[in-house]
Amino acid sequence: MVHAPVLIVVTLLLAAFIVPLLYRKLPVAQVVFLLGIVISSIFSIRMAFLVLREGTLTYYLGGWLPPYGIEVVADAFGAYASLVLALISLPISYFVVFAPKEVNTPARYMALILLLMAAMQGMVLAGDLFNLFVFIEICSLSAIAIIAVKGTRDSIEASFRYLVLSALGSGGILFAIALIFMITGHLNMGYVRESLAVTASLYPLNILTALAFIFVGFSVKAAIFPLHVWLPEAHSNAPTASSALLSGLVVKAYLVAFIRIMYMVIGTELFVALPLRPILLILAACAMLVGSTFAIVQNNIKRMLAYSTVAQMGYIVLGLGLFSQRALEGSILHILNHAITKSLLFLAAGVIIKQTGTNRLSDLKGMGRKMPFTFAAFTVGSLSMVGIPGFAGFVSKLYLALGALDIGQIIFAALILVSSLLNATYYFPIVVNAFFGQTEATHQGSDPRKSVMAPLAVFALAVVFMGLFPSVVMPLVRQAAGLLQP
Amino acid sequence: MAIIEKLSTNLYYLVAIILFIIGFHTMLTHNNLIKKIMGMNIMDTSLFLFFVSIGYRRGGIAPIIKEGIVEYVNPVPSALILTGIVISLSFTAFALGLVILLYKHYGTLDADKIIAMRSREIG
Amino acid sequence: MDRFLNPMALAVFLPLLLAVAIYILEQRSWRIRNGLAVASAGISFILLATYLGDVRSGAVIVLELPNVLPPLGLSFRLDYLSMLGGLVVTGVWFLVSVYATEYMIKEHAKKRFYPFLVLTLAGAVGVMLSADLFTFFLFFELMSLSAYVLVVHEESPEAMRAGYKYLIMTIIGGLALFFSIIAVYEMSGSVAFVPGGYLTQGGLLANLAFIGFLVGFGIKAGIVPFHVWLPEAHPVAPSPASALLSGVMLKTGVIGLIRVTHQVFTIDLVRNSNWNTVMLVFASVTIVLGSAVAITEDDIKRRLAYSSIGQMGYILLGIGLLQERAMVGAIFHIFAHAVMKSALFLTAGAVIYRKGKRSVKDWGGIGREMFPTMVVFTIAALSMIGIPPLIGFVSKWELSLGALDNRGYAFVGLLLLSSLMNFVYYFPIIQNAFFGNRKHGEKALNIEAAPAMLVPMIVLACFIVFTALVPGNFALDLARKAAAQLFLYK
Amino acid sequence: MTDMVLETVARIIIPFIQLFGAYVLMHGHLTPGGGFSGGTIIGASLILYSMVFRFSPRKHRIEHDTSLLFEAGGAILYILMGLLGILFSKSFLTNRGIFPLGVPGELISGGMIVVITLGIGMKVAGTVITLFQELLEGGGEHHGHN
Amino acid sequence: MLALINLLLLLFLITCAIIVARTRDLLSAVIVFGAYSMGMAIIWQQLHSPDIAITEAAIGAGATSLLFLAAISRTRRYEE
Repeated sequence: MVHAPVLIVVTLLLAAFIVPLLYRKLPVAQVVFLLGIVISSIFSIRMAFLVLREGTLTYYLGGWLPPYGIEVVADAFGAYASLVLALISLPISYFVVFAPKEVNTPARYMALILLLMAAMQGMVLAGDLFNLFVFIEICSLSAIAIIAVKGTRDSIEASFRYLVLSALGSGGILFAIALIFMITGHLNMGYVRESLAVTASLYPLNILTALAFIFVGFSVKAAIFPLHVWLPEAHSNAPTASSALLSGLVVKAYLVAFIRIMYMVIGTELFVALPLRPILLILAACAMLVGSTFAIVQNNIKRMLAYSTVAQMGYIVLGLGLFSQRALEGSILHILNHAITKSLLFLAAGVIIKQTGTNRLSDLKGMGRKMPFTFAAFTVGSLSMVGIPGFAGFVSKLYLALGALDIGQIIFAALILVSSLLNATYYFPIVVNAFFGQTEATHQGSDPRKSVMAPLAVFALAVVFMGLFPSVVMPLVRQAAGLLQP
Repeated sequence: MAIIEKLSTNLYYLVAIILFIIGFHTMLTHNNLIKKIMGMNIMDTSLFLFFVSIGYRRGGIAPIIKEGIVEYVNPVPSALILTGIVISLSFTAFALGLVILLYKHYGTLDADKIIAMRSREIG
Repeated sequence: MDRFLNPMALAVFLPLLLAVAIYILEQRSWRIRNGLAVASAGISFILLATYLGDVRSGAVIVLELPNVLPPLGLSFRLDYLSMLGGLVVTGVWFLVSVYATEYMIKEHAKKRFYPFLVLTLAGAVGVMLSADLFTFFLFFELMSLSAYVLVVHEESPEAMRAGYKYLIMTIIGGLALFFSIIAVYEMSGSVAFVPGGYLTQGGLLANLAFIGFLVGFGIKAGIVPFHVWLPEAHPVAPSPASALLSGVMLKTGVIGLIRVTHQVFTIDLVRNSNWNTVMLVFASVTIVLGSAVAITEDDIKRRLAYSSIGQMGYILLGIGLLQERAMVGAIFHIFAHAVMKSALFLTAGAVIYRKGKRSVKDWGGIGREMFPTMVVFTIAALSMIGIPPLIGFVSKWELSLGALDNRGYAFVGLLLLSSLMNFVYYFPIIQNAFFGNRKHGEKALNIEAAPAMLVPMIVLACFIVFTALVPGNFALDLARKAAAQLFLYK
Repeated sequence: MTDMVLETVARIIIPFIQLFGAYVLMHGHLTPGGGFSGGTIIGASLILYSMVFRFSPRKHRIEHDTSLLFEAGGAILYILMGLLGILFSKSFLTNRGIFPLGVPGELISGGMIVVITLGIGMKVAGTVITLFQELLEGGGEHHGHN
Repeated sequence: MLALINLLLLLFLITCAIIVARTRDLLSAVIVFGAYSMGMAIIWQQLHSPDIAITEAAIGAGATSLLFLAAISRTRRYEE
């Protein structure tokens, strides 16, 4: 029996409970923190290889078989998501330890991050709705907490708003789970799926209601278009590492859970029978346009990045709505690519804000000459966001656009282009103004020390690497997309 | 008549949904932040009630080992509710912590006033 | 690993590596930097030239890297067209780099200029040698975006404005190309350049794809009405960069159009869908408008930029005629215009460098003060006008013959009209330079350009004069063979 | 200010509450209840204690470190018990073959469920106390996860 | 008989919930909320879910109310 799927979560949890005990000995706590993330990541990577080689891994907690026992399922999709989480969390946790502190209670902050990571890993690996729900809730709570931990007034306000909406979302999801349980009598995903195949036609209204609640619940959590209202405030007022985690990973972990329920529990047949795909497509289109448009008018760098996240989530949802093999591959690949890119951008933005003391885009003119490496990293991220070939973002856009054409939706391929252009109109002026032009820099600032720059450099290299050699992850992505599309 | 019959058999569901609506409404429309949290609690408990009543319909006997009983109801949903209760406590506690901090910063618990103060500062 | 150690792969990837090397080494010494910058183009040129014999005898050298960026992958190929393109790019680049080492002494931010100069070279070489649309696109974007740094080098407000326009147009062009490429891939499952083309089916997607190509390549090539960035961006860049932008980078756009119309779409499809008519219309408008506006411009670099637009119209005309003879003219003009326009920009740069005079009205008497420079200018300008036996004449001759074969008498008229307009805006400059007078109260200053600037100009002038005279003219030979290959599968 | 009545009542009632809490906790595998409820009851009794005696001269509150230790210790205990399964080359959280299962219906039965329940109880009691004290005094952020 | 008790309990729940939502005195709201939780626990007991019921009694009625009280003591009792 391969223990990796459960050990990923357990290692993180164990570290999460040890770290707060060590709040008086911060260096030790930091070591434990990093150890937890690293060990869990090693398990995650190992699991990805195993899944690629041997197919889906299942793990029964305590040896109890479903439907009573708790099941952990690492299929290609889960393993891929887990791998993304692990790989992105490594540089971010390094940043948490070595970057200048933004929070007063670092041990608690690290414990929260560990808890968040554990919850996200659990969310993508859970094999039954019960554990899925529990991990969703833990994830929500710790995600809210790592915003509020900054302690500023704005961050508390943002996290309270997030909390209220998140609780509504949780309520919706729980209600949907109850409805599904009502129809099927099971919470284990495999059993639910089997049972639904038979019973769905008997209780169409219940299924419809459940779908609606799942949709709304996860829309809130994953910031899918009309319910993204909490995101800009929450992501822009969090500490730097939190912003990177939230924008890079958390919304995607929810989306992965959403995809799993929609495509692998409710089942593709039902999903296709209902007019959900057009809805997803329209929402995605709105997200891409509205998110980008709002991003253009922002003057706060982190808020701009947050609106850009809304737009980018639109890309992922677009692929889900298009539902051709290549579009799904694009979506799944974009989960990774956007995670890398947005983490890079948020870390760079955090460093910029820390070094210059301003978060206004209009104050950053000419700063590229004073902080060349930070802004170079930001430039790499921008190029990836706009979709310049050779950078990560391009590859997923390529797949999405091909996927759109596969099913004859030229309009959505064109939409990707328009959205790319919009991206360019808000990312490039920052880069251009930072490096070129005769305006003198109005603020002080310089590149931080090397240990702070290291995660940025890693992410920047990863963006370029993923832009040139996506074939590294493509086998897993292809398998995952194949799972979604029977 | 048929409606009433249907209602009486589904009484728990009906009450659960009424409570859900009350909670949801309180949470969304009430200005007082603590009230919002109470609404959240009512919403959560209503969902648990919904869940429990489903389990009641299907099962009939608590999953405790006794002589002579071979079949037990599925323990997973009750574990779910148990965890759900604890999670809702955590949410409540955390939200209250945030409320206290907000009160310290703004001196009010009124959501509209807080928004008004913020927009005045920004604008 | 073996695949990377053949000269062709080195020609493509060496500039990329050298750009990084320059960035690292320039902290040490500016000599190493300048040396490497010149060497990168020179080495590429020599590496490509080693294949010249093979290619002329009909060999096709291929390099494929399918693991990079699936599902499309990278691939490179040396055929007649890419040989000609590659040699033009690297040769002109080498000369301009030599020129730049002297010219840039006065400029600021040299540490930024050289790495990006070499990076742009890497893009341009990759574009010329690519064997499929996707590779083409990848290097095209690399070239366009690195060229942005060259465009805004001065960082004056005008430069920033022009640069912004350039950037946005580049991105729009890139997106249009992106769309067309995925459309092609969707229709055929391949994006390779195959002699004779492979897309035979018309329809909405094919039409959109062609529009995308026309927009994307048209923006780069400065075809009216996509030219708006060109007259802004070329003048504000430092003169070596202007020479490269006008002389080399514009050509990548038309090379792309040639490849697309002949090696992706079949000629029949182009003809049946009337896309050639569209191209001819654009070409005519471009020729007339470019030349006409050039007459009204006073700033020498702006005048040259508009002249470039007009000249690109010739090439588009040659493509649009869909006729082998005309294609020979178009391909040869790629070479000819690269040499002529680089020479013109370099001479203009030399004058601006020495005298600081951008307005052609102030050029009175310069021919006497900077005699060799102005001789080069004169030769290049005469070639532009189309005086035999200079190379400008050769391409016009071939184009006209091609047009006549198609009974396109109007186009011959157009070419003559354009020549006349060229005469109108070049001749007064020459006349004024040699026979005009200095402005009142200005002292004569007989400073010739430094040797590092003068030698490249003279080399270019030699090309202009002697290419057409030497028997077995390699450029014309390559152009003929390339055109023959393109029309082989008619 | 101290209140005689309150203190006396509390003195009498708190041990009973705690006993009940312990009962609920330890019989989690036999009767309704278990870690969550038992832990909450014990935690509530300690809150009652600290509320009633907050003005008395003696030490009136549970130290933050103590409750933190309980909180984290409980969870760690739980996880270690789970890891035991892997150590014995079975699956995580397995309950077979590590501790004697005992006779169903007796207190010492159910293998390591008792230990796990104890862990949960510790965790919950600690958390409830921490939450309450922080709400009253710190008003800060806490990770209210159980 | 049992059904009647259940019906009354359900009515009680709804009433409590409405009171919680309507009253402007937060302290009374908390107390009513405690009663609501207790009622809920009893209903769950009636629905043969004793372990959930006991948990709700301890956590919903006990701990949650305590936390609300603590929060109110730190802020204000009446709504504005």
